[in-house]
Amino acid sequence: MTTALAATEIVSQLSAQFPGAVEEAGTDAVLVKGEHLPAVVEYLKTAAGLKFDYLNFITAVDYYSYFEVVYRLTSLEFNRYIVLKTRCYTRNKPSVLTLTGIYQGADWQEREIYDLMGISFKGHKNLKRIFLWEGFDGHPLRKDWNR
Amino acid sequence: MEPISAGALDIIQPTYWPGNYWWHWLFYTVVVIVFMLVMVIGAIYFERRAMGKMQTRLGPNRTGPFGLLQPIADAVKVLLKENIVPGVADKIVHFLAPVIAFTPVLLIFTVIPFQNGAMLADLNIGILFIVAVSSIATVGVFMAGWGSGNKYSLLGAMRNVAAVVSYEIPMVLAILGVVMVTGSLSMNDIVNAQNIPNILVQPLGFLLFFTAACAEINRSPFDLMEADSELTAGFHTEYSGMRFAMFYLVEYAEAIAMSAVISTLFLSGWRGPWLPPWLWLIIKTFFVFFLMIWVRTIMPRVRIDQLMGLAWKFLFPLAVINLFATAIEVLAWPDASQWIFVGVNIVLAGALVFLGSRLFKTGLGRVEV
Amino acid sequence: MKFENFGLGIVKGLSVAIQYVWRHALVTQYPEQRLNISRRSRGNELVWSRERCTGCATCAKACPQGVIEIVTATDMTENKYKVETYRVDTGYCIQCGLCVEACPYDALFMGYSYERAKYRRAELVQTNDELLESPQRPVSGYFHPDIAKKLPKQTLLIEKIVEKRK
Amino acid sequence: MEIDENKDYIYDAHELDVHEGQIIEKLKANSQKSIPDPDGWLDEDIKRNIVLTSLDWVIDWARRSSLWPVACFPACCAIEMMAVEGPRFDLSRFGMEILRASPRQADLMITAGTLTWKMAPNVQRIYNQMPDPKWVIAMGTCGISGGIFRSGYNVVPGYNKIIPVDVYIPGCPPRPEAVIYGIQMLQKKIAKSKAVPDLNELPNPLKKGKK
Amino acid sequence: MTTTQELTLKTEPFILNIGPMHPSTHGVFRMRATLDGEVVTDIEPVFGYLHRGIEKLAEERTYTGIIPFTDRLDYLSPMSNNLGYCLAVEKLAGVKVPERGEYIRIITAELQRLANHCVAIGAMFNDAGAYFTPFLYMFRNREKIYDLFDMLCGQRVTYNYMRIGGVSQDLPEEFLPAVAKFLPQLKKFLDEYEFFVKQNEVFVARSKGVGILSKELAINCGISGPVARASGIKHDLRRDDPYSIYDRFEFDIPTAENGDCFDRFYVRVQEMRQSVRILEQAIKQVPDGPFRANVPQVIHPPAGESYAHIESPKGELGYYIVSDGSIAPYRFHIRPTSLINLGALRNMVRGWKVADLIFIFGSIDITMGEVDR
Repeated sequence: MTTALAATEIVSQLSAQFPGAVEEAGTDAVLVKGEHLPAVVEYLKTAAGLKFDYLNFITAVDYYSYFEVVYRLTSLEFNRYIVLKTRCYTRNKPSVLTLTGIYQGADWQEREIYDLMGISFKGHKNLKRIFLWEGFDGHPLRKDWNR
Repeated sequence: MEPISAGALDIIQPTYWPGNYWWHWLFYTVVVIVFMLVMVIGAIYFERRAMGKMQTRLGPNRTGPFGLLQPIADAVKVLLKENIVPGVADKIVHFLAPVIAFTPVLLIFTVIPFQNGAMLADLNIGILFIVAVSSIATVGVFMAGWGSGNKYSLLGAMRNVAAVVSYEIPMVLAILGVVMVTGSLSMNDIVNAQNIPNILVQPLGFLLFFTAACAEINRSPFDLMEADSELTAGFHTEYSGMRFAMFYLVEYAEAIAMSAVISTLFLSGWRGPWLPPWLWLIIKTFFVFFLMIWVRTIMPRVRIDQLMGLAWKFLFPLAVINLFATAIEVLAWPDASQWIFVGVNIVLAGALVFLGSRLFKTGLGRVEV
Repeated sequence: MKFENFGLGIVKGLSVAIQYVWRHALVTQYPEQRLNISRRSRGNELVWSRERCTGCATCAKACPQGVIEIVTATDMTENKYKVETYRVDTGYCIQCGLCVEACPYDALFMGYSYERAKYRRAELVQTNDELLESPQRPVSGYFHPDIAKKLPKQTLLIEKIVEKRK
Repeated sequence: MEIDENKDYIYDAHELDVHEGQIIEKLKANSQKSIPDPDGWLDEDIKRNIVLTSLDWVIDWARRSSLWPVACFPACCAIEMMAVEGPRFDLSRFGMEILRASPRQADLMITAGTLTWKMAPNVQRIYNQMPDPKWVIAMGTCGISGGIFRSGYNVVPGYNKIIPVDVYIPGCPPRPEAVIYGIQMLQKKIAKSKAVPDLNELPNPLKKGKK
Repeated sequence: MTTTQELTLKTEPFILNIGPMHPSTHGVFRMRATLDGEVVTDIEPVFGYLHRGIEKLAEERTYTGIIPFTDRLDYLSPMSNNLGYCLAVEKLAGVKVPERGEYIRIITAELQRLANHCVAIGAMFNDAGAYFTPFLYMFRNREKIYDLFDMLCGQRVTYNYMRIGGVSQDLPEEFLPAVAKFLPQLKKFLDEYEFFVKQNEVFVARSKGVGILSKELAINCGISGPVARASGIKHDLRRDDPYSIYDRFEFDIPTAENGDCFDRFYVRVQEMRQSVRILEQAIKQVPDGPFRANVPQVIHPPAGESYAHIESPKGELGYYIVSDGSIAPYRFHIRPTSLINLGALRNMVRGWKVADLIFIFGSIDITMGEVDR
C-alpha cells in the first residue's frame, strides 16, 4: 500500500535542513516556498531514508487569487509518496523554478503548464508551447480566459 | 528421360518457327508482352488473394466473378488519374524514371524459353544478358528517387542502390554454379540439361539465388526501397497516375521475371510430364511467386546495415564455397550421373548453413552520437 | 543479427501462416451476411416516444453536449407539457446514452440500426415525427431490459463466425 | 563524426513554429463558413436526367471498385478503421486494402478522427496533394460536427469547414458495417458521376471570348 | 554494450520531418528528426495535433458528463480510463462500491488490458515491417473482446460503461459463460503466437539490443507500465498500491532486465498471460447483489482534491480532481502516461537508424489521445 509520508514528520526534518522553506503542512501536502523548491526536492531525492526518486506528475491549479503548482513524488523503494505545493500570487507572468535539473520527466509537463496555464519555469532550457501553435493568444486553462 | 536432341524436335518446333526472321520477331514480341501483362495481372490478383487467405481474411472478391477483374479495375483507374509532377521535381528525370525502370524487366522475358527453343532470342549468353539487364532497373529507381525531390524517396533510392550492388555478387555466383553444372550459358541448354532439377543439384545455389533475387526486386524481407512503414511510399512517393501504374507494374513484373528465371534455372523450366511445356513454366513461376508471397506474409523488414551484413558476410562466402565445391565435383566426376552431385551438395548445403549461421554476426548498428 | 537456430524461426513462422490457408476465413461479408449486433447496441440515432414524453427535459440536461433541443408549451395539461419541437442532430450526438439513462419516464430509446450515412449534412438533423419509432427505426435494449429480451441473441466471434441464413 | 552543436541549418525550429502558427491563424480566419456539399448529382438523379455513355460506365466501374484510401487516422475512429480493415469486416473485399501512405496515389480520404486547428493545414495539404478524382468521407461525429469536443478552443467543427465532404457517417465511432455502408453510398455516387466530359460543354479554345 | 562505429565520411545532416500523418506514428505525432545519412542524430517531437482541450471542457460538465471524455483519452483502453476516473471521484465523494460492481470492473479492466496489448504488439510488428499479418492475427482477439464489451454496453470502442459508484448496467446472463469460453481460446492463441513470432530471426535481429532504456533513466523520466518493467523496475500499481479488489487475486509481475524492444514485446506477452490468470479467478467469484451504489446522476462532492491512479495497460494513469462543491470539477488533470513514457524517446533513439527510430517508437506503444488530451 503506497502510504503517504506523514507531513508532520517530514516538516520537522525539512525545516531543520532549510529554515523557512515550509510555509504550512496540510494533511498530506507540504506547502514549500517557491525559491526553496529545487533544494527541497533535491534533498528529498537524495536523502538516505527518503529516496523520492520517482516524479508522478506536475500540475497547476488557478485559484483566481493565486496559482498553485502541485508536485507528487513517490519513493519506489519505501513505497511512500509525498505531495508538494508552491504558490505564486502574481497573475501576469507568474514563475516558478524548474525541476528539469533533478527529474528529466518534468521537462514536458512543465512546458504543458507554461502552454496552458501561463506559469513560466525559470531555468527550463526549452520553454515553448507544447500543444498550441505559436501565435495562440492567452493561456486557455486560466479561469479568466474567454474564447 | 534422355535429353531431346535439338534436331528431333525441329519437326515440331523449329528454332525460327514461323520461318521468316521478321515473322518470328513479331510473333514472339507479342507473346512476350502479352505473357508479361497477363502474368502481372494474375500475380496481383494471386498475391492479394493468397495473402488475404493467409491473414484469415478474404482478398478482393466483389469486382467481377471471385474478384478476378480487380487488377483490371485498378489498372484502368490508376491510368486515368491526374498526373501530378511536384514543382521541386527535376522534370525530365522524373518523367524518364518509370520508362528506364520498366524496359529492362521486359527484356528479361525475351530470353526465357517457353518451349524448347521457343523464345524471342536464343542467345547463347542468355543468363549473362539477364544479369546485365536486370541491374539497369536500378538506374530507373534511383532516377525516380532523385527526380521527385522528396527526402523520403531519396532515402529509398539510396537504399536501393546500396542493396542491388551488394546482392549482385551472390546472385551471379549462384548462377555460375548452375552454369558450371550444365556447361552452357544459354537458357535453353540449361533447361535441356536439367534431367534432375537443379534445385536438387544446387540446393545452396537455389537458396542464395532466391534470397538475392528477393533483395534485388525489393520483395520482403528486404523491401527497404518501398518501406511503407518507414518511408511512406519509398521511391515512388511522388508518382501518381500513369507513372505510378508503371512502377506498380515494374514491382510485379520484376517479381514474375525473377520467378520465371528461378524456375528456368532451378526447376527445369518447361520440362514436365503430361501438361504442355509452356503451361509447366507458368505453374512453376506461380509456385516460386507463392514462395515470395509466403515469405512476405510473415517476415518483418531487415534494417539497411543488416541487409549489407547479410550480403557480404553470409551470402558471399557461402556462394564462393558453393562455387568451389561445384567446380571440384564437375572435375572429379565428369561423366558420372548427377545423383552423386545431389547427395554431396545437399550435405554440403546443410553443413554450410549450419556453419554460416554459427559464425555470422553483424554489428549492433548503433553509432555513438 | 545472428541466426541462433539456423533459420528455424522463419520455418516456424511459415508453418503457422500456411495453416490459415485451409482454415475458414472469419469474415462476415457485410452487405450479404449480417451479424446480429448486441441487444444493447447504441445505434446512430435516438428514438423518442411522443406519448410517454412529458416534456420534463431531463434528457436535455443530462446530455453533455446539449444536442437535444426541446421546446414545450408553458401550461401543464394532465400533468404533461405538450412538446412542440424535439430536435436531435445525429451529426452532433455521440450516442453516449446518458439521456436514455436519465429519462424518468422511459420515453427515450437508443436506435438499433447503424445504416445512417447521408450525402447532405442537413439530412442528419431529425425533428419531431422523424424521431418516432417505426419498422425502419427499430429500438435497442440499452437501459430497457424488457426490449433487450425480445431482440435476437448477439453473434459472438467466440462461438461462430457468421449468422447462418435462416 | 563531428556535428557542430550550434545548429546553423537553413531554419531553426522556433522560426518554423512561428511560420506554422501564422498559417493556422490564416486558415482559421477564412474557414468559418462550411464548404457546400457536392450533392448536385443528387437532384439530377431524382429528376432521372443522368445519361451515362458506356465509356462513362466502364470508367465509373473501375473508379468505384478500386478506391484506395489515404492514411488519415488522427483519433479514435482510426481504431474502428483498423477494425474495418481487419479480418472480420474485411475492406479488402472491396479492393481497398492497399492503404497508400502517400496521398499521391490515393483517391479517397476517410477522415477517421477529430480535426484540430493545428492539424487543419496538414489535412488540407494532403487533400490538395491527392490526384483529381478524389472523394472525402467524413467518418464519425467529430468529422461531421466536431462532436463531443465542438466547444473546444482547438477543434475544427467538422471537416466540411476545410474540405468538401461527399458522405457523412454519423456515429462515435460508427460501427464497421456503418463505414462499409457509407463506402457503398459513395460507390453509388461514383457510379452516377460523368467521367468523360462531353465535348460541346468544354470551352472551345478557338472561339475567343465566346464561352 | 554498444559498439561504436566511427563514421569517417563527413556528411551534412538534414532534417527529415516524420510528419503528423505518417503510416506508423500511431496517430498524429510529429518528429523533426535530424538525420546524418541513415543515422538519427537528434529528434524533436512536436505535439498538439490532437490537443482537444479536454481539461478545459471537463470544467463545464457534470461529473457523469465527463465519463464520455475519459473514453476518448486513451482510445485503445477506454475501460481503464473509466475505472481511473471513477476511482478518483469516489475517493473525493467517499462512495463505497458494492462487491458485484467491483468484480465487474476488474473483469472489464483486465479484458481491456488484453485488448490493448493485442494492438500494441500487432502495431509493433507493423512498424518492423511485417505486412499486417501479426497485426491481423492479434486483431481477431480484439474483435472477440469487442463482442464482449458490445454485449455489456452497446458500443465497440467508446464504452461509457462505468459510473461513479459502480457500473451502468448489470452483466447479461450469457456474459460470464462467454468469457469462460474465450479464455482457453486466448491461451491457445498466445502459445501459437509465441511459436509464430518469438524466434523469427529478422524480428529478433531488429529488436534485441535495440533502443535500450536504462533503469535509472526510466525512473528519472517517471516512466511506468510495461516499458518500465522491461527495464527492470519492479513497480506495478496493482501490487504496490492495490486499488479496488486487486489484493484478492494472486498473479505475478513479469519484468525483464536489459530494456530493449524485444523485452518490451515479451513483457507485454507475459502480462497478457497474467491477465488471463486474474480473469480465471475473477469470473469464479462474482457475487450477486447490487452492481451500483445509489448515487444520483448529478452529484455534489465536498470541496477538496483527490488523486487516484490505476495500472492502465500503458502505465500509471492518474486523475487529479479539485472540487469546489459544485456539480462540475474546479480542476481536472489527467496524468498522461503516454506523454511521460515518451520522455526518454530522444535518449533511446539517438545513434540508431531511421528504421529503428520507427520501431523503438512503436515499441513504447503510445496513444495520441492520451498524449495531447
